[in-house]
Amino acid sequence: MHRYLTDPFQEIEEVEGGLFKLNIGPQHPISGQGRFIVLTDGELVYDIEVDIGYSHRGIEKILEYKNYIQAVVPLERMVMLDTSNILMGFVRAVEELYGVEPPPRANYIRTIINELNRISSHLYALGLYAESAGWNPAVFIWTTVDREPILDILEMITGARWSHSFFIPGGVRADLPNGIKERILDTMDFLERRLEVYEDAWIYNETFRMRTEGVGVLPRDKAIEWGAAGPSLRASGVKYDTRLNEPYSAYPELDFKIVTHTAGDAYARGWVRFEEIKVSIDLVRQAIENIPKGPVKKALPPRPVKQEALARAETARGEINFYIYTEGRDKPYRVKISPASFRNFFVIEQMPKIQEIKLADVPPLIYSFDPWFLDADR
Amino acid sequence: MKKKGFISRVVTPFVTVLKHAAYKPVTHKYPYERLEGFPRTRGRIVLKMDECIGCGACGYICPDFAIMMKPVEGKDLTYPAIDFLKCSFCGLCVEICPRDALEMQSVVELGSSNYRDLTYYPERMTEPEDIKKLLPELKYVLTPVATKEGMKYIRRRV
Amino acid sequence: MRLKRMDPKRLSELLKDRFGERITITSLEERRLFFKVDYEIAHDVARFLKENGFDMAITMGGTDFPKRNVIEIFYGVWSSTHDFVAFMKFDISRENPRFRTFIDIWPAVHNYERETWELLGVDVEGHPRLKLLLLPDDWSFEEEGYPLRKDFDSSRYRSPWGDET
Amino acid sequence: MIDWLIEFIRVNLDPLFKIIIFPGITFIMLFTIFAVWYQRKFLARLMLRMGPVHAGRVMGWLQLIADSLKLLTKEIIFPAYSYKKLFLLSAITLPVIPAAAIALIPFAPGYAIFNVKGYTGLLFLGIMSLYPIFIVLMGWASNNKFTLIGAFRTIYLDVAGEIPIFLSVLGVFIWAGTYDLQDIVAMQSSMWFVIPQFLGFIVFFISYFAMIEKAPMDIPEAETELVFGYRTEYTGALFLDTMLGDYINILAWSLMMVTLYFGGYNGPAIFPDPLLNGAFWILFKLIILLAITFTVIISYARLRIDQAIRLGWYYLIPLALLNLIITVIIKYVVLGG
Repeated sequence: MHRYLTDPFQEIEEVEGGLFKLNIGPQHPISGQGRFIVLTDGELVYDIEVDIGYSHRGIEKILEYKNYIQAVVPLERMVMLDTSNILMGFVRAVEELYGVEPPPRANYIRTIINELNRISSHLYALGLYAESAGWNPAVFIWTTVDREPILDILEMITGARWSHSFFIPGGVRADLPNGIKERILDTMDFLERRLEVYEDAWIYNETFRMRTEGVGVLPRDKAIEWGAAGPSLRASGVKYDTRLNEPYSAYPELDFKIVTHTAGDAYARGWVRFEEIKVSIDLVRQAIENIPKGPVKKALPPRPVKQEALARAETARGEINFYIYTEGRDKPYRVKISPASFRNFFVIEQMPKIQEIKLADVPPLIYSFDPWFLDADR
Repeated sequence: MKKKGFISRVVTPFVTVLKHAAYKPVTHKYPYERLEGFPRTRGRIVLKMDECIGCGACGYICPDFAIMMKPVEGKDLTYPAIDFLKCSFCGLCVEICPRDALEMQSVVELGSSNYRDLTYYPERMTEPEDIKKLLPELKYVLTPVATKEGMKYIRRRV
Repeated sequence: MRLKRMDPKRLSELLKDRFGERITITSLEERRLFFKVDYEIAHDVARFLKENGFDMAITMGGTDFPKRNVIEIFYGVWSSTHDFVAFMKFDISRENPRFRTFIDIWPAVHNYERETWELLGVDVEGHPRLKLLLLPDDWSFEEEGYPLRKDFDSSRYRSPWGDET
Repeated sequence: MIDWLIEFIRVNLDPLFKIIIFPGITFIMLFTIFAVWYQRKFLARLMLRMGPVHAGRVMGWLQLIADSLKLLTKEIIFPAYSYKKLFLLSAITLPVIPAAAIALIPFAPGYAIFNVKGYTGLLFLGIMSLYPIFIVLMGWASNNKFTLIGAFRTIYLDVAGEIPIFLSVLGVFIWAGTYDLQDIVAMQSSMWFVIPQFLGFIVFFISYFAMIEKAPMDIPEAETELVFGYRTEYTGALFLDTMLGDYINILAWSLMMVTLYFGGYNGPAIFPDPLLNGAFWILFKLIILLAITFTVIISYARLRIDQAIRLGWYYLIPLALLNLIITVIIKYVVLGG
């Protein structure tokens, strides 16, 4: 026998039963550092293990040393695509602690920025999702290009394309600049036309549906039991969106409905995300038309009125919640962040237990949850 | 969900993709072309030394511990020195300054082969950054997409 | 089994009826119910919550209180029927921090309990996979300690770039 | 002067010219480089990008030369416990196979490297069917999980794509009544075979993507799950070699498609010289065909391997057989032989 076949130190790592352990990652399997260990016999997948923590920065610990305004900056580094939605949860928790309600104009500005962030994040996520189904990067580059006008608007309002650091407890840092309204409306029209192009090229593309329909079906009861978050939960038929179920900012005054899908497969998750872009475009239009006049920030009182608060907000990847415990100082005593991706990674790990998954299905399955390692690592 | 016919599910994607060949590329050749910033764009921080009262509020608020107050020869006060390696351009120092002595330029092209050069001492903080020096090959400055001209460009593209 | 929709106040009454003095309601809000229980009955309370429709665990963690010499463990559970959050807390001793896992009641807390184990040094009994999750693989609890404890020395982990300013 | 030179070369150095210049090694190499550059530029435009711009000033035409030089200067790494001889030899042999097949393609009346009459069409298919074997050897010799799975997938894909493509070519052979490629091209001077053999052409075109292993059938190298498939472990010059094999494979199959269905070198006489005229038309058709191929590459998602096999066996083979039946009926019953 050739040495190749007998050498005990050969490279191919076999575990019991002649299975392979394939590593997907840890260098940028999606965006950020993390690893999926896939147990396979060639094409059939028996187990997926998610190895997170490659970019754990200890944000929960860092926040214990920062006051509530400084905390905004490190906190945003959790998800660079979706910074203001992440911040929204924290800002809400602090406002609840101090018993402050932001002025109505600030609420509307927050809503506009949140929704623009959601659109840009969903566009990016959908581009990655298309690429995961084996697309050459055409769609990904289109979505990245079409995200650019949104980032420009955000830069005009906040001063940065992302990591805006724009929300502070008690309001926002600045008012809207002049002439922003027409630009936002123009960009929304532009995006709506581009979404039609995506529908033609991609959402209803036969090959894309072949690859994603029936992959990773997550039934409704399992989605709740395993704690799926955001579009992944809604694609399984759970009518839950923090924006409506726990209204915050200007959402209770705006008219919109939750996008749900009953199939619960990878295609449904992508489709929910795609339809949510349309809802967000509508929300931005409503908010910019109905924005009230007035101040945009309010000072916090010197002492918090409560000792603990749990605030939830809907990020692009799903619900984030902040539990803040304070002992009355200007710094929190303990901040517990439960991001959406952390929950979705657990769901991904469970998927091979209820469904037969092939190796080629693994990337679409993972990307359809739109998990973000930096989000889960904190 | 809309139902579409087999032909439009298979042939339409091909036609839609092919249409994009007629659109103009959006790439900017960066070292030769550069996007202009907006009035609010956060970038390099410039110090107005006459205005500064040396209160140290900027150093207190900085979430990245990037600002430290340093003495300057021939002056009684201490002035902020910024380590741009740590700075995250959040702009909190500019906002908190009681005398508006700090302001931000829309230049973020800071770089050096030695990380010590990125610590700007008060004397250097007062000189605004010159884009011509940072990018000697720069030929055009482009307007960003969200301006009026940019929106026209987008309309043409759709 | 169809459950009747209830609000946090109704749940607090139910809990009071069932567990009496061993449960303390700390805060009652429009969509929140914060309450504290003894560790001995925590699993019973959790099972009671699950039976009453609190099916989705949305957060779990712990807080270190060196002054009181306890570690407080908390579970936040959302209900798809009642649409509000019940927030259960219980204390465990700081010298010998251990509690039994809640995975059998809410599977979604799997990773949260792993995280609490490594970051707070709480031993979760009966957890199937107590493996390092967020911390680096070469992390040593003896030398470096548990990051979220209050006596953790975080000044050891400063920027490697030195401090020019 | 030029005429005289061409005449002189044609008369005196004919076989050598064919092998070394056109359509031999030089042409194949240059066209491969052009095809990669063309793909990058064309796909970039579809993605609203520019593609290479810097190297060579004008549209980045030197980019591929620069890339090749860079790859040539890199170290060749043999993976630990790999079967080194096979690792090296299979990669080196890979581009030779499709290049050998190109020798059978006529570029002008009576002008092919291997200028024989007879079973050239069958010979082409026979040579091309060797190609996947070397891919499997490459994947196996690398001793790596990803390459091994990539190699297995190549076998599956070969089963899915090769039978339909051979059956569709058989339709052309029956319609033309000959296996000879030169005769087939000559018969298309009045009508391209894509019209009578439309069904067969559809089958050929879809299976073509399985044979060149490009999206939507780039299953063996599936970037998202199998780093780079069977060529994951290849570096430097050997990587360049495998890429060369890949693009020569595309060239060979595209030339075959042009030859069988689009009339090969046939076209209105622009140049007086038949060789120049034939080469012009065949390249013109090839460039348009490549543009369509590249657009298809980015229009569709990659199929799963079981879906590709289902496509091949449930749809393409019955379609190809139907095409055969129709061809036989039309040729021998309707037209009476």
